[in-house]
Amino acid sequence: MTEVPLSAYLVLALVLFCIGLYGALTKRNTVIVLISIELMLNAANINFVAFSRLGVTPSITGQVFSLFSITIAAAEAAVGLAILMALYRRKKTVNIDEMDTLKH
Amino acid sequence: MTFLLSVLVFSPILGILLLLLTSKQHESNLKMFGFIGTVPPLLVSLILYQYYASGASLADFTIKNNWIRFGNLSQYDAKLFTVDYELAIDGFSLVLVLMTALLTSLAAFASHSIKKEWKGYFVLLLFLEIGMLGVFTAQNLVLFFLFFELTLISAFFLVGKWGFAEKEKAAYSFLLYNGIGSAILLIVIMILFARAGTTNIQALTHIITIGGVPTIAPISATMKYALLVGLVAAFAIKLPIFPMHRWMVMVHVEAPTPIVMLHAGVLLKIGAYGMIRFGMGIFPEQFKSVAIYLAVLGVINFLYGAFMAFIQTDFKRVLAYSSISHMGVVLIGLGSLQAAGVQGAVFQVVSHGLIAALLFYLVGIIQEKTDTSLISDLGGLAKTVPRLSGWLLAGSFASLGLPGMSGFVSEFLAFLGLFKSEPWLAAIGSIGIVMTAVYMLRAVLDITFGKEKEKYEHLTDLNWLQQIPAGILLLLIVSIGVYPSLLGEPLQRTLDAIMIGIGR
Amino acid sequence: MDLQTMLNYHWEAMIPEFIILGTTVLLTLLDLFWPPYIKRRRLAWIGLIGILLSLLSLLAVLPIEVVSILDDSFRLDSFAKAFKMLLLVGAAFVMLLAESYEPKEGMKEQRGEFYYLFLTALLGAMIMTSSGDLITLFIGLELLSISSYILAGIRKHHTASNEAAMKYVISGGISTAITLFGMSYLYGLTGSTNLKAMSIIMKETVDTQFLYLFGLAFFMVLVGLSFKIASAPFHMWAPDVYQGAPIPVTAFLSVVSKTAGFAIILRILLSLYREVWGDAVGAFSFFESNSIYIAFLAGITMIIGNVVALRQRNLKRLFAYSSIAHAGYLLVAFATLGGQYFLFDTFWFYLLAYLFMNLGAFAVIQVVSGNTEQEGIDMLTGLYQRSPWLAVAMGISILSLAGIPGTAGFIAKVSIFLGAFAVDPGFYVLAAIMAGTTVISYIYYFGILVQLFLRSSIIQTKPKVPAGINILVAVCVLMTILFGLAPNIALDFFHQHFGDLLDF
Amino acid sequence: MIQDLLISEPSLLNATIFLLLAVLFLFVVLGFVTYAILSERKVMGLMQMRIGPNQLGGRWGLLQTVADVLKLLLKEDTIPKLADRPLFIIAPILAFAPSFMVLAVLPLTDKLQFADIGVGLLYYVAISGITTVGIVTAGWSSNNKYALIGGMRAAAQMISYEIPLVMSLVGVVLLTGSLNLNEIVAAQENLWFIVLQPVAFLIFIIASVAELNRVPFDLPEAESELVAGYFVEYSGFRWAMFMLSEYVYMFAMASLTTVLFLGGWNSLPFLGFIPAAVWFALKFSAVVFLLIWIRITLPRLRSDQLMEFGWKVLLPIALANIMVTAILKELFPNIF
Amino acid sequence: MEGLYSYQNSYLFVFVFLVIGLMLPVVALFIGKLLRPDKPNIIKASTYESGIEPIHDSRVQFNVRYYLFGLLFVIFDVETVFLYPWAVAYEKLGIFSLIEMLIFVFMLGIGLAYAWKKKVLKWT
Repeated sequence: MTEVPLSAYLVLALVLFCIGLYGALTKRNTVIVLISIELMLNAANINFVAFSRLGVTPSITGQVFSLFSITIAAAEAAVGLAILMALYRRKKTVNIDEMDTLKH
Repeated sequence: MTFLLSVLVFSPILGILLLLLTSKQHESNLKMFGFIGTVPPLLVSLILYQYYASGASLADFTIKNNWIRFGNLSQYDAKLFTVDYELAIDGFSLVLVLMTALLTSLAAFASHSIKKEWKGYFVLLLFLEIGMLGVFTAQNLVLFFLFFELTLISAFFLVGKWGFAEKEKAAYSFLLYNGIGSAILLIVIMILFARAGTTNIQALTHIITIGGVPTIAPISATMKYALLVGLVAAFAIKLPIFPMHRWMVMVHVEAPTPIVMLHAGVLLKIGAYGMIRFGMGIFPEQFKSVAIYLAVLGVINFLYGAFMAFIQTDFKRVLAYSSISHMGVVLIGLGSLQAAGVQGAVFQVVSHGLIAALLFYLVGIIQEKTDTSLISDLGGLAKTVPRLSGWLLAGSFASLGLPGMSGFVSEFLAFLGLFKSEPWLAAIGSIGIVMTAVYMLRAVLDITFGKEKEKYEHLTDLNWLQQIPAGILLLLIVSIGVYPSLLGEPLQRTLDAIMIGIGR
Repeated sequence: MDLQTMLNYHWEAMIPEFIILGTTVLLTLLDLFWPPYIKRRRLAWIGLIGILLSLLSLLAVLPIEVVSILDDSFRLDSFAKAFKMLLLVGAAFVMLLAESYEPKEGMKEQRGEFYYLFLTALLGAMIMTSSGDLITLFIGLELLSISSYILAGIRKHHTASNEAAMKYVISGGISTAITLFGMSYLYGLTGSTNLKAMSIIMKETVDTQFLYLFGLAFFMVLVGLSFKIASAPFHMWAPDVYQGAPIPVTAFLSVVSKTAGFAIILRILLSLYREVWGDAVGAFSFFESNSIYIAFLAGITMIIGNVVALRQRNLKRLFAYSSIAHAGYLLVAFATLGGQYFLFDTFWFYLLAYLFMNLGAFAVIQVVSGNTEQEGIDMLTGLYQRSPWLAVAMGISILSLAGIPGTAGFIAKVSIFLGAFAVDPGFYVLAAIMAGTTVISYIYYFGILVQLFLRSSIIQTKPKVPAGINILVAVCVLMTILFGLAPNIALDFFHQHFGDLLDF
Repeated sequence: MIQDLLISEPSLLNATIFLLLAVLFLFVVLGFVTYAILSERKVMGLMQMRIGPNQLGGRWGLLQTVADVLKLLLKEDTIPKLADRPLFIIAPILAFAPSFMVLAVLPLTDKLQFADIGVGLLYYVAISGITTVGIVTAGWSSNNKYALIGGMRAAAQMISYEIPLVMSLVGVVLLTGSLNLNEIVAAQENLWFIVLQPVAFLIFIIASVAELNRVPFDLPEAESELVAGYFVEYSGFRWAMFMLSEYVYMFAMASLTTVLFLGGWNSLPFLGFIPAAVWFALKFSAVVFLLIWIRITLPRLRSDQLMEFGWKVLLPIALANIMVTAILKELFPNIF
Repeated sequence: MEGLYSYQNSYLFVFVFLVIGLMLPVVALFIGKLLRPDKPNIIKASTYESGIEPIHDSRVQFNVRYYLFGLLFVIFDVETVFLYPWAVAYEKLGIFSLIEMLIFVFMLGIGLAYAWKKKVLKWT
């Protein structure tokens, strides 16, 4: 068994990122959109960790960064869900298309 | 003595303060203070003229203080990218300043017709005056632009609030056209500033004719042409030149009388002033090669204005188109590149300022009395209101260029210039002179001697107070017509400088 | 690391942050443990005191040299000081605004949070300005963002507010993810997250593939951050969020958040890419070969912002588009890099001017809309008659936003133009778009002025102006004019205390 | 033997040996479960002055559980019509697999440990969290009100107690400076951490009981309120999987407690001649007994008491414990 | 090399345990399928509701408490992520990290106090 090459991780991350981006931009369900965003953030985390071990100049900072970004992603998800709950209670929907109170 | 120009430009602030301290209900007080506010600049400009007449050098009045410094380039050159607060005056500006101060006073005097919100009105009027005076004395482009925009804003509100039926529309089109003009102007100014590191007119003239500043990016020959075209285009909108004239007609029809007086008398002249001062002043070489186009445009303007004036039914529109037509004369004069022509153009600037102010003043009174300015609705006013009709006739004669009045001198000189350089063009253009006479007389004679209308039988004629402005204006018109040196002398040095610039 | 090393750190560099942090903690605890009968609005005053103390401490650390602590992750250089000053001043004003914010519904329970979330957001912004490491930069960014998400939805029982917050979270989340992804590449290519270390490695890179990846990372980061400053085509969230969020939050987003967004853009992109090569042979610098794309973004932003603003009837929405447009103007400065000489002072001055004019306008909007929940443009109709002072203040703010000379907005725009033209070849098209869209912006800005001054109102009630707002408006208007007429008060301060941000 | 295998080059042969070992271990664990259930019933019986199972397999009822399992195997398997079929089927697997996975890293003696990974403790915490997902899935997919409420309660309870649990471990990590379970055991050679970290131990025991869904924290399957909680719709061997995972977790928790606080396979002073495996087994049994004891002694809590106890009592104490440990370590670096 | 092999082998073990953990239920159910009776009827397949006909959809809207605890968990659990590396490296980092962590935990404590005071922690 040999080491998995860096490029594999990068491609994985890129694929994850694209899936996330696609989901975030096209899905109508807010929960799925939030999940897609998490996907994108985690893609970045994979990059960080992969670079931190297999990069041109490996260093621990990448892992530290990913720790921080995980935390932040969690906070963001928490806030997002909390806001979604508040909204759901008023509008009874999680569909983005139905959030149309704000139109000119 | 250097403070005098600052006092000249900013003295209307005194009036503004007075007005702000007055309750907005006190109509008569407000009107009085409004008028009083316009007096200090008039006095100062007369003092300046007095100094000038007594032989003092106008250069002594130049004031120059540090104002803005952009960037942090003082290690290269302390003056690089600075804009100074600099005001100066020469014969040309002096004449225009005098005219501005006078016309503003007269306009304030004529503002008795304003019916509401006197406080705001007079405050804006005085701001307008600051702007106009500043425009004619500013020595660098940024300062010029500042004052220029001040006139724009205050005129916008004056038209939009106190005008006639379609005031807001008129104000908007005024704003947009002038906005575009000033945007172009701003770009030109900024390019010059960025490339030359200064906006001072003398310094710019020097840099443009000699070559760029080594420290910054160069100004190529093509760019000089582009800049000049930009300048001309910007001022052409202000002047206005066909086909960018519609806004001006609208403003002349919709604006309140005193504002039209100022607009036709002074604001339009800023375009001409800019073209002469900055176009010819800063880019003399380049100006020579575009002059012919200007002359052509001038002729078109002259004829088009005259033709349009001929077919109008509203006297105000007639006058508006006549202004366009007369502004064509300015272009013709400038385009001729002859000393006589340029002199004619400059004469026209002043002369038309006075004549237009007079005519609009009178038409304003007519409209106030009869509630209309349609030629067909008026008629036979000579019988009921003979004094008014008399002034009107006198004004129209001045406008059509009757010898002995200022209009004649300027048109004569302008065409003289053009005949020297482009005889064919001049020949075509001179048709317009005849047309001017036709449309002017048609309109005025219809109004004064046309079929009498019963409803106007009980009109009251002008009282002596109302005749004062007309009297002053006509006096000046005739004085200039009879004795052109009155104007020619102060203008001479400026003209000489311009002619040296373009190498004639 | 022992106690000695720890105490040897230059902790004084972080005092402003510590004060804000302390105030936040204090406010949180007070909000939790104060008995319910004590008005939570008092927290705003404590918060304001905290911000002012922080500002004072910032002034106290102004003279100290560049300090870099915590493994170079926290840098107090001139850039940080300059932008922190803007942030603190802006936040202080927003706090004043928030103190008197009193909507009809949906704010009862959350009043305490309302105040200290501003502080956490401010803290995030401050960290962003002075971080020297991608990690701290990212943390600051998110601290600001997440606080803003909650702030936008702070009116829990108000649908519009909830919806605004939801949209903000989604678009903000996407942008964060994109930025982070770009950052991950930057980290991977350089093996470090320290900006200084990264820039050294990037400077030496000549490999084409690497340069290509640098470009990719650049645009990912830029796109991500474009969301923060609401530049097109990533502006979609701004109108909805601005409209739905409470007014002080809208003001905060458009002033503090935007300032921070530009600070981080400058911080990351400039410190990393300023010396990167644009191609393998080193003929161009990175910015030279890529400025066209940024310019494109800037152009689109200006056009979209100004054109779409034309048809807005809701004031907050209109200001959203206006703020998009202003982001576009600032991107022009970024695309042109301020012609090398004017980059930082342009940004700083523009943001300073924007702070005052925008906050002045928002304060008036808040007062006028009161607790009616109506934010239509017709709320301002005839304000001049109801409350001349507010109308004039609003008018001046609007004029400044439109970039009329005599106001700070003009000087700011002039700086951008200077930068656009001071290089060769100049950014003529971009500048022309900027000038053109400025004229377009006149239409809606003057539309507001028309409502303010030219129309008369149906509503006759005089808006009640709290003392805090009065001070705020007065300061904003005063500063807008002061920096318009004497910009060197600010510019000299900038140059004197921050130099050219050479230690950036 | 495992140690040698671990350092040899990975190959297919290795994998096969590992598989066999793991299956062997699985049977050990299953055996434990069988007799843990029996002993639980027996101990309960004795404590309640009953006899307990005494029919099958002699008077000790040694085959009672075996019979139970066989019965479950023969029971009809029903899936409600309204249930979400795929999820319903996946849920028991999702609940069981992590419980077995965590066993991979537990060092039973200094020789007997399957996977020696650097972040063993973190691995345990992370993997065991997945079970919650299985339980919620079970509750949701059954499409039954009791099941759903049970599933939600289970989730709420497990996540609430996960935090004090995880935080109590920080104290141990602070003392050893490692997340490797072997190193943690090695650090207790002289002094067990139950002495240095009594508070952490208490929190850990309480939280682990809650994590195991055992009395007094067995609200998710509270018979009297929710019939049977999240697995009310499950029957036969699917149901058995949930029970199995619970008891496997009991095995895992008891082992972990031994490893973290009771010195693992370390012997008491002067008793080093007794094999390490015996020491481990003894401590392990003691912990299992403790768990059974708690179950019999304490009554079930109310749902609000349960949650508030976790957040308002355990969590602050856990936080305080961390800080106190850190400060003590700074002040008395020799002891801690 | 040994370190690397040990590392890889360890995770191979983890993988093996995962496979067995997944296989056991599958195998057991498969065996059960061979042995157990299969006589479904409608009554058997209906949802259990204490023996009466089920009423309403069972996926009712839940008390918001559950979600709040979920959110709280996410925050606190992720915060503990920072405690672990800190605890591991505590000896090397020294007093500076202690103070840093004191601040961090203090902030966490404020968060907890906030939730407490805002009655988030109150069940019912």
